[in-house]
Amino acid sequence: MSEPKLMKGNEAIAEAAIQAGCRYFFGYPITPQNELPEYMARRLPEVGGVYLQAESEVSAINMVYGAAGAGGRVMTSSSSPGISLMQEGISYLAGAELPCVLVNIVRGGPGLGGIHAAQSDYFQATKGGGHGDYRLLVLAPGSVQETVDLLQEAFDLADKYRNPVMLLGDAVLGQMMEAVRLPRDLDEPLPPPPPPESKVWATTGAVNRSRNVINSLYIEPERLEKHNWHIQEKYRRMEAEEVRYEAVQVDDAGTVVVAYGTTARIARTAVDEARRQGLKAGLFRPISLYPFPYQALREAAGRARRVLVVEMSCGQMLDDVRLAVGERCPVEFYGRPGGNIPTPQEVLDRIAGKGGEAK
Amino acid sequence: MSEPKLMKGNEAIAEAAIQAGCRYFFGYPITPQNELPEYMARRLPEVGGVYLQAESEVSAINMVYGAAGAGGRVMTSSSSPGISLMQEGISYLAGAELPCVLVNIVRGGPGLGGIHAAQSDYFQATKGGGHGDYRLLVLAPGSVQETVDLLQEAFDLADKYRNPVMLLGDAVLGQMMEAVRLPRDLDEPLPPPPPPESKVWATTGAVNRSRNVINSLYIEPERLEKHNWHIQEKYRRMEAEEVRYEAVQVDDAGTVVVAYGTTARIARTAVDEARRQGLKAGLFRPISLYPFPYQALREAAGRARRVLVVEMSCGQMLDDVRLAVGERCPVEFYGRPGGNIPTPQEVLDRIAGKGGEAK
Amino acid sequence: MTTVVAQRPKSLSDVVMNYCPGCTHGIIHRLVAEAIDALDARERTIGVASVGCSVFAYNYFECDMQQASHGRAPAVATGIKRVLPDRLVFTYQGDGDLASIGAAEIVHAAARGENITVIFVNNANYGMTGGQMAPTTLLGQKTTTTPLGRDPKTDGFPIRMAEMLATLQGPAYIARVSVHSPQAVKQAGDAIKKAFRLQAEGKGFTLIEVLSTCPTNWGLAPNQALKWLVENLIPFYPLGEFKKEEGGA
Amino acid sequence: MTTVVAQRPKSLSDVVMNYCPGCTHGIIHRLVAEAIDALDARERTIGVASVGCSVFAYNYFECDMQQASHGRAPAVATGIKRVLPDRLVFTYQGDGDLASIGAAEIVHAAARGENITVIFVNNANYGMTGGQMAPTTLLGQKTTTTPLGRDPKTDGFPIRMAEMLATLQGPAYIARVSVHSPQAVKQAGDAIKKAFRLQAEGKGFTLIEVLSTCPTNWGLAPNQALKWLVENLIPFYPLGEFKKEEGGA
Amino acid sequence: MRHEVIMAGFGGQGMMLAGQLLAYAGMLEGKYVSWYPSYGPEMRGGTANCTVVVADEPVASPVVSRASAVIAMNRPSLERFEGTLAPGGVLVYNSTLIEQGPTRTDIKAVPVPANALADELGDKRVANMVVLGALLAVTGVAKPESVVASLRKTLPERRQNLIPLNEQALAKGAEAAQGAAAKA
Amino acid sequence: MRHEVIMAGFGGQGMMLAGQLLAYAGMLEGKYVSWYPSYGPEMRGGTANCTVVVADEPVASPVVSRASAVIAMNRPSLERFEGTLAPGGVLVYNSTLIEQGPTRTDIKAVPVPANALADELGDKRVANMVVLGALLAVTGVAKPESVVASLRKTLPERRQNLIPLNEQALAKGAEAAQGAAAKA
Amino acid sequence: MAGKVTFREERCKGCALCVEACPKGIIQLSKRFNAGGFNPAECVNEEACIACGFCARMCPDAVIEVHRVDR
Amino acid sequence: MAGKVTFREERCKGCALCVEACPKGIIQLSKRFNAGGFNPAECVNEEACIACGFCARMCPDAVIEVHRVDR
Ligand SMILES: Cc1ncc(C[n+]2csc(CCOP(=O)(O)OP(=O)(O)O)c2C)c(N)n1
Ligand SMILES: Cc1ncc(C[n+]2csc(CCOP(=O)(O)OP(=O)(O)O)c2C)c(N)n1
Ligand code: SF4
Ligand code: SF4
Ligand code: SF4
Ligand code: SF4
Ligand code: SF4
Ligand code: SF4
Ligand SMILES: [Mg+2]
Ligand SMILES: [Mg+2]
Repeated sequence: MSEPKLMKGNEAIAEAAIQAGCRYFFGYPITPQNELPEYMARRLPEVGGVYLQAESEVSAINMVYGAAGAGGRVMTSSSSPGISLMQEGISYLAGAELPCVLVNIVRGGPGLGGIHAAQSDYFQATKGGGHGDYRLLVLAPGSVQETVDLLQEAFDLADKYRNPVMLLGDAVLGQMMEAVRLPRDLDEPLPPPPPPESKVWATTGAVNRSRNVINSLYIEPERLEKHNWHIQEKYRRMEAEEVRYEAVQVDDAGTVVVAYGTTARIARTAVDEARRQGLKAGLFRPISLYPFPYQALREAAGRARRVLVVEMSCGQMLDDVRLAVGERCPVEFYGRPGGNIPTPQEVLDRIAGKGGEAK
Repeated sequence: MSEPKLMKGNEAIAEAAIQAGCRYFFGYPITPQNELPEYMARRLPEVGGVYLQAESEVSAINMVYGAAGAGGRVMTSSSSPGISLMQEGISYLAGAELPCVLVNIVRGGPGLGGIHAAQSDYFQATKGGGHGDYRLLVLAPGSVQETVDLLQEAFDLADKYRNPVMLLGDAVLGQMMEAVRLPRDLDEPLPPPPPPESKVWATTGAVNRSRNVINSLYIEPERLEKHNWHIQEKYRRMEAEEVRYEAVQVDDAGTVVVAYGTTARIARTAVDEARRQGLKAGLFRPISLYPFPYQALREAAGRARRVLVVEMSCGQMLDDVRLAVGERCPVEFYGRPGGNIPTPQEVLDRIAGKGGEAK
Repeated sequence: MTTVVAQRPKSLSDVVMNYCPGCTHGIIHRLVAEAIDALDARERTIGVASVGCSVFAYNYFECDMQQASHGRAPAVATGIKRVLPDRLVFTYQGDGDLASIGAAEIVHAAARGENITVIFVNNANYGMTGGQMAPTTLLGQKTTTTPLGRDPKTDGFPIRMAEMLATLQGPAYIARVSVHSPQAVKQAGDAIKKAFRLQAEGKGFTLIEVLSTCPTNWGLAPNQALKWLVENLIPFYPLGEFKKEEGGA
Repeated sequence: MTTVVAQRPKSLSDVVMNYCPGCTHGIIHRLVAEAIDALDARERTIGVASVGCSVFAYNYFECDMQQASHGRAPAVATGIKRVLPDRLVFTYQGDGDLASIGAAEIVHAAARGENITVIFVNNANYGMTGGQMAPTTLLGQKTTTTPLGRDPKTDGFPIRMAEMLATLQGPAYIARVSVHSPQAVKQAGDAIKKAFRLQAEGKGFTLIEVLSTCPTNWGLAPNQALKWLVENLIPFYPLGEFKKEEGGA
Repeated sequence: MRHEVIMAGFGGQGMMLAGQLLAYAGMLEGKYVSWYPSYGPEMRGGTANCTVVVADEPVASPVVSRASAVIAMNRPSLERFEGTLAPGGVLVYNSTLIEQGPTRTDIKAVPVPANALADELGDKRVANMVVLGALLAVTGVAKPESVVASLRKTLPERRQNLIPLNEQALAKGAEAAQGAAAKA
Repeated sequence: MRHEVIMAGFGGQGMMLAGQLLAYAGMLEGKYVSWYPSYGPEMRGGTANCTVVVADEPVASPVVSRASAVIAMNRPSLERFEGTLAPGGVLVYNSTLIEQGPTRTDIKAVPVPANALADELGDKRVANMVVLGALLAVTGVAKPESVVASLRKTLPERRQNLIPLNEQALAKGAEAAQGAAAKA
Repeated sequence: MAGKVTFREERCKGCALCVEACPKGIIQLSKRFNAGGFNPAECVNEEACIACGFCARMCPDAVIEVHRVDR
Repeated sequence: MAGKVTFREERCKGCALCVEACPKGIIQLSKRFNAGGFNPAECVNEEACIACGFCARMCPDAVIEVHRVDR
C-alpha cells in the first residue's frame, strides 16, 4: 500500500490499472476523462507499455479487440458519446469472449448533452447498448479509493470470464481529487505482467499448437445458438458469484435509499443526517450493477416501508430496483439528469417525504 | 388500397415508406435487409426522392440527422451490427428532437453473430442503446401487412413527438414474401409530400424569421436538466397515448403467452392448437415495445395462472413482462437465440408444461 | 464623407464568442460570415457546427445552423444538401474533428463531390479537450498526449488533408490558407469566398484548410502563436490551391 | 526426378473455400499464403479477416487469425501488432470494407506507418451482400444500388485508394496489382511477398491493392469477368507501385 | 390443408422464381401463403433454395424444419434436403442431373428429367416449370391454372409471350410425374 | 467542521494549484478532503476555478452550491461567485485587480492586494499563495504549516528551494487579512 | 485621407493582435479593465490612422470597425 | 522435360480459369459431376504439358499441383 496521496479520479484509475498489469491503452480524448489517457500517455512508456491515441472511439475499441485477442491486458476509457460509438465493438468483444476493461466517465446526455456528471448510461451499460444477447460485468465505485480498489478485480474478472468489464464512473469521480492509497508507491518497481502467451487461446502465433481463432461469427443458427447459451451460462455464473453491494443501516430502516456511485455518497450523507434527525433511513448501494444485487435488495425492501431510488438520470436503475422490490413496498424516485448533482438536503427532503420526483 | 400483392417484407417496407411520404433514404448494405435500400435506390428517384448509399452506418445516421433537421421525411434501415454503430447518432437525434424512422431487421448476435432472424436487440431498442435519458418509440409488427400498415403511423408519430421511431423487425419479416395490400397501387401517382418549410423549426433558411438551430448541446447543467425533463414529458405522453397491443383469448386463459413480432405468429399458432387440445391458452402481443403495454398485460396476467414469454433471444422483453406482471403469477421463459426460430410445437410443449427454458 | 473599411459582417451574430483571447477561430468565423454576405446568402445558408472549440458556432453565425456529432459534419451537411439542393451548406470543422474521427466522412463527401463547402481549421491539436495530439500535430510537437513530442514510431506521421483529398475526383476546389497576417487573412477570405461561389454555381465539393492558432494549448501569447504558425506549420503545410474547378461538375 | 512447380502452400488451410466458382479471392488467398511460406513465418503470423466475402478467411489461413468488425481490420491489426511487435500481422479486406466503412481506419493506419501488411481486394462492388455499389464502383457500372449505372451527380466518383494513401508519409510500400493472367498473378505474388518482407524488416505500413473479379455479382462467367477486369478496371485503376520504401522507417 | 415445400437448386436454375410463382398461385386461390429464401454467404456455394408454405390458416413461420415436399434440382440439394422431408413427403428431383435417387424409402420419390424435358421444349430455362408442374401434379399445392395466372400478373408486358411455353412445361412435368408415379 | 471553499481566477493565476495544496494540507491534518475543478469549454473564457472541501466527515459531493468561503482573483470571478457564498461566509479577493469589492453585506469581505504583495516578494507567481495565506488566517481551514508540508511532498526536488518564498507569501497574506479584518 | 477606428471595448479580449498588425503602431492595450476582465485595445493616435483596416482584419472578436474619412 | 499435373477433383468448382490459362490447351472440363455438383477440370493430354504452372497459378481453389518431370 502506498501512503495516502491526493489524486484525481481519472489519474488514479490510470495508475491503478497500470499497477493491475494493464500495459495497453487505446483511447480518444473526450471530456471529462482526458486526464486518464493523458496519464497513460506519460506513464505507460515508462513501464514498457503502449499508449496509442486512436483516430476515434470506433477505432479504439477495435484496437482493444485486437490487443485483447493477442493476449494483452488492455483497457480503454471514454465518456458517454464515445461509449455509444463503441457499441458495435463492445458487442464483438463479448461475442468473441475477449477480456478487457472499459471505463465510462459518464456525462450528461442525450446527444452532445453536457460535460458534467450524470448516471444516464445505466441502461446502456447494464442491458447491453449493442446488439445481441450479451452483458458487461459492470462495477460502479463510489469513491476514488474504491475505484482504485476495484481495478485489479476488474482485470481479473475480465480474464476469469473472458468478458469485457465496465467501470461505470461519472464526471465527479473522474474530476475530483481525493485521498487515495494505491497498491504500490509510484516509484516502486512493478512486477512484469504475464506474457500474452500465458493466455492459451490468444492469437500469439501458432507455435507448437494448432492455430487460434478469435471470432464471433457462427453462420449456422445451431452453432450460434449454442454459443449464445454458452455465453449466458457465464452470466448465470456471474450472477451467482459476482454480486457486490453495500448495505448501511437497512435492517431497521423505514426508508431504504438505493443509489450507486456518486449519488450514493450524497445519499449516505443524507441518510446519516436523517438518522440524526430521528428518521429511520438506510442506504443500499449496488456496487456491481450487472449482476445486480436483486436478492439482497429484495430482502432489504421486505423489511422497509418504502424504497427511494436516487439517480443522476431520469430513472434507469429504477427498473432493476422495481424488479427486485416487486410489490413488497412502494418504490419512489428522485432524479437529477443533465449534470446537476443532487444535494444531501434534496435527498433528505425526499426521505422526509417532502419535495417531488425531480427538482 | 392496392389489390393483394406478393411482396417481400423488405420491399414492402420500402414501398410503404414512400407511400407514407418518405423521400429521403440514407443507408448502408447489410444482410438481411438489403432489398430495402435496393428498392429505395430504384424507386425513390422515380418519385423525386433521394437515395444515397452512405459510406457507413455512422455516416448514414448522421445524414438522417441533417435531412431530418432540414425538414425532410427521412428514413434509414439496417440490421443489428449496423444499428449498434448508429447509437451515438440516435442519441443525437433524440437529443435534438428530430423526427425520422429507423428500421432494424434484427439478426443474431452478439458481434458478427449470424444473418438469421433474432429478437436480441430488444434492450437496445427499448431502453436506449445510446447514452443519456432518451427513448425511441418502438413498433414491432407481426406480419408484412402490419409492417406496411404501421409505416404511415410511424412517420406521423415521429413528427408528432419530434422523436425517432424505430420499426423493429427481424430477418423473417424482412425476407419473407406474404400477401400484402398497400395503401396505393404501384402505378398510382403519389401526392407530393409537404415541403420542408412546413416544419417551422427546421433549418430551411432563415427567411422572414429568426434563425433556427438544431442542437443537443446544453452546456449549463440547469439548461440540460430542463431539456431532459422536457423530453421525458414527451415520453410520458407516449406512455399515455401510444400503447398498442393485441390480446387474443386472454380473458379466460390459464397460460398467457407473451410474444411480439415473428415469435407472436408462432405463438398464435401454438395457442390455437392448445385451445384445440383443450388447453386454455391466450396470446398477449405487444405492438408498441416502447411504450410497453404494462397496464394491459398486468390485467391479463392478473387473471392467469402463469405467463409464458417466448422470444428469439435469451430473454430481454422478459424484464418488461416481469415489471408488468409483478408477483401476480409466475413468469416463465422460452427462448431461441441466434437465428433459430421456435416452432409452434415447441411453444405448445411449453404451454403444456413440457420441455425446458431453452432448446 | 466616410466609407466603411471594416465592420462586423451581417452573418456574424452579435454575441461574444467564447474563444480564448487571440484565438484565430474568431478571424475565420468573420471570414466565413463575410463570404456569406458577399453572396447576400444569409437567408439561404445552412451551417453545420462540429465538435471542437467551435462547437458553439451555431450561436455565432446568423443563419440557420445545425450542430453535428464529432466528425460527422460532412454527413450532416450531405443530409441537408440532399433535402435542400438550392441552399448553401457549409461545415466548420477542426482538425481533430475532420482529420481524425471524421476522416471517413470527409473523404467520402469529397469523393462524392458533394456540393458543400468545408471550412477546415487546422490548429495542430485538439483545442477543446485541452491540447491532445491531433492527426495534424507536427513531429516533435509536444501535446498532452505526446508529452515528449510526437514520435512517428509510436504516434505516426501528420496528415496533409488538402493534398490527400486533392487526389480525388469529386472536389472542385481545395486550398490551404492561413491567417497569420493581414495579407494572409485577405487571401484566406478570398479563398473562402471562392469556395462559396463555386458551391453556388453547383461546381461540387469545396474545402478550405485554414492554418489557425491555439495560443492556450500551445502555451504561447497570441502574437507568438502566429509566429509559431509561420515558422512551423507553414513549412509542413504549404499554402496554395491544390485542386481547382474540375470534377464534381 | 520431379520438381514441384506449383502446390498448395502450407499456410493455406486444407479446407474448401466458400467462394463462388472462378472468384479470384481464392487466387489472392493462395498468394498471401505463399508469401507467408516464403518467409517461413506461419508460426509467427497473425491474420485479420474482415467482413465481406472473405469473412471466413479465418478458416482459410493456417496461422492464428482474428475476425474483425466491418472496416476495422486495420485497427484490430494495430492492437495485435502493438502487443506483439515481432510478429507479422496482416489484414485481408474488401473494397467496401477498406474504402467505405473503414476509410478512417485505413487512412490512419497508413498515416501512422503501422508496421502491418494490408491486402486490399478491389472487386468494384460489395460481393458478400449481393452486389451493391462500392466506393470503387466505376462510373456507369450497374449494381443493385445503382440500377441505372453509377452517376457521379448522385453517387459520387470512385476512389483510387492506392493513389490517395500514397500521399501519406507513413506507408513504406503501396502497389496495385491484378490477377487476370498467370503473368499478372506472378507479379501480384511478388508484390505481396515484398510487402511482407518489408514488414518483417520493420519498414512500416504496406498495402497491396489487388484488382479482383466478382463473377456472380458482375453477372459474368469467370473468364468473362477477367476480361471485364482488364478492359474496365485496369484503365481506371492503373497497376504499379505508388509508394516505395520511404517513411515509416 | 398445409403444404410446406422446399425448392432447391443451383443459383440460375430458377428455383427462387418457381417458388414465388407457387406462392402467388396459392394467394390467388385464397390461401395463406409465404415464401422464404435462403440468403447470405451460404449462396456462395452456388446453391439457392426457398421455402413455400400454402395453407388454409395463417402461416406461423415461413421457415420449416420438416417439409411436406421437396424439389431438388441438383445433387447437393438432394443431399441437403432429403432429410428434412416428413415421412410420406414428396421428393421431386431432377433426374437429368441426379443419377442416383434418394436413399430414404419412407418418402414418395418422383424423378423428373427436367433438363431433358426442357430441352425437348426448346428452352433450357423452363426446367424449373417442369419440376413445378410435377410437384403440382403429385401434391395439389395449387392448380396449374393458378400458376399461369400468376405468370400473367407478374411477367412484364414484353415477356407475356412466354406464357404458352411455360404452360407446356408445367404440363410436361405433370405428365412425367404421373409416369414416374405409375412406375413406382 | 466542514469548509467548502471556491477558489477562482484567470487561468494562470494559480488557483487550481492553490486549491490542491489546500486539500493536501487538509489530508495531512487527517481530514476528509476533496478538490474539484471547473473544466471544459467554460475555461475558454479564461477563468478557472476549483472547489475544495475539508471536513471531519466523508465528503458527499465535491461540488457545492453554497460555499463557506470564496477566493476571487479577478473581477469576473468575484461577479460569478459572490452569490454562492453562504451568509456569514468569507470572501477573500484580490484587491490589486478588483477595485470595487462585493456588494453583499452579509458576508465577510477580505481585500488582499495579492499581486502587489507578490511583487513585493519579488515573484509575481506567488500571488496565489498570498490569498491562500489570507484564507487560512481568516477561516482556519488548515494550518499554514500543513500547506508548507504539502509543498514539500509535492514539489519536485529541483523546486524545493521555492518553499521559503511560498512560506513568506502565506505569511504576508495572513498579515494582510488580519489588517483587513482589523479595518472592517 | 485618414482613418477612423472604433473599438467595441466590452468585446475586446486584449489579445493585442491588432496592436501587432497596425503598420502605424498607433494601437495599444489600455491599463483599464473591461467587464470581461481584459485590458482593451485603443487607438492612441487616430490622426495617424491610414484606414488600412489591418487591425480589424486581425481582430478575432470583431471588436474593431474602420472607416475611411475622406476629408 | 515434361509436366505432371494433378487435380484434387473433389475441390474443383469447374470455373475453367485453368482451361483458359493453359498455353497448350490441354485442360478441359469433364462431363462428370463431382461431389460439389461441378464438372471438374482434367488434363486431357499430359504428354504435352510443359510444366509452366499457369493452370495452378490461375486456380482459385488450389486444386492443381504441377510437377516438372525431368526425364
Ligand atoms: C464522439 C466524441 N468523441 C470525443 C469527443 C470529445 N471532443 C470534443 S472536441 C474534440 C476535439 C476537438 O479538436 P479539433 O477538432 O481539432 O477542434 P479544436 O478544438 O482544436 O478547434 C474532442 C475529441 C466528443 N465530443 N465526441
Ligand atoms: C457494421 C456492418 N455493416 C454492414 C455489414 C454488411 N456487410 C457485410 S460484407 C459487406 C460488404 C462487403 O464488400 P467488400 O468489402 O467489397 O467485400 P467483398 O464481399 O466484395 O469481397 C457489408 C456491407 C456488416 N456485416 N457490418
Ligand atoms: S483552446 Fe485553443 S483553439 Fe480553443 S479557443 Fe482556446 S486558443 Fe482557440
Ligand atoms: S459474390 Fe463475388 S466476390 Fe463474393 S465469392 Fe462470389 S464472386 Fe467472389
Ligand atoms: S486602420 Fe490601419 S492604421 Fe488605422 S489603426 Fe487600424 S491598422 Fe492602424
Ligand atoms: S485584436 Fe481585437 S480582441 Fe484583440 S486586442 Fe485588438 S481589439 Fe481587442
Ligand atoms: S502446367 Fe502449363 S501446360 Fe501443363 S497443364 Fe498446366 S497450364 Fe497446361
Ligand atoms: S481453375 Fe481450379 S477450380 Fe477452376 S476449373 Fe480449373 S481446377 Fe477447377
Ligand atoms: Mg484542432
Ligand atoms: Mg468488394
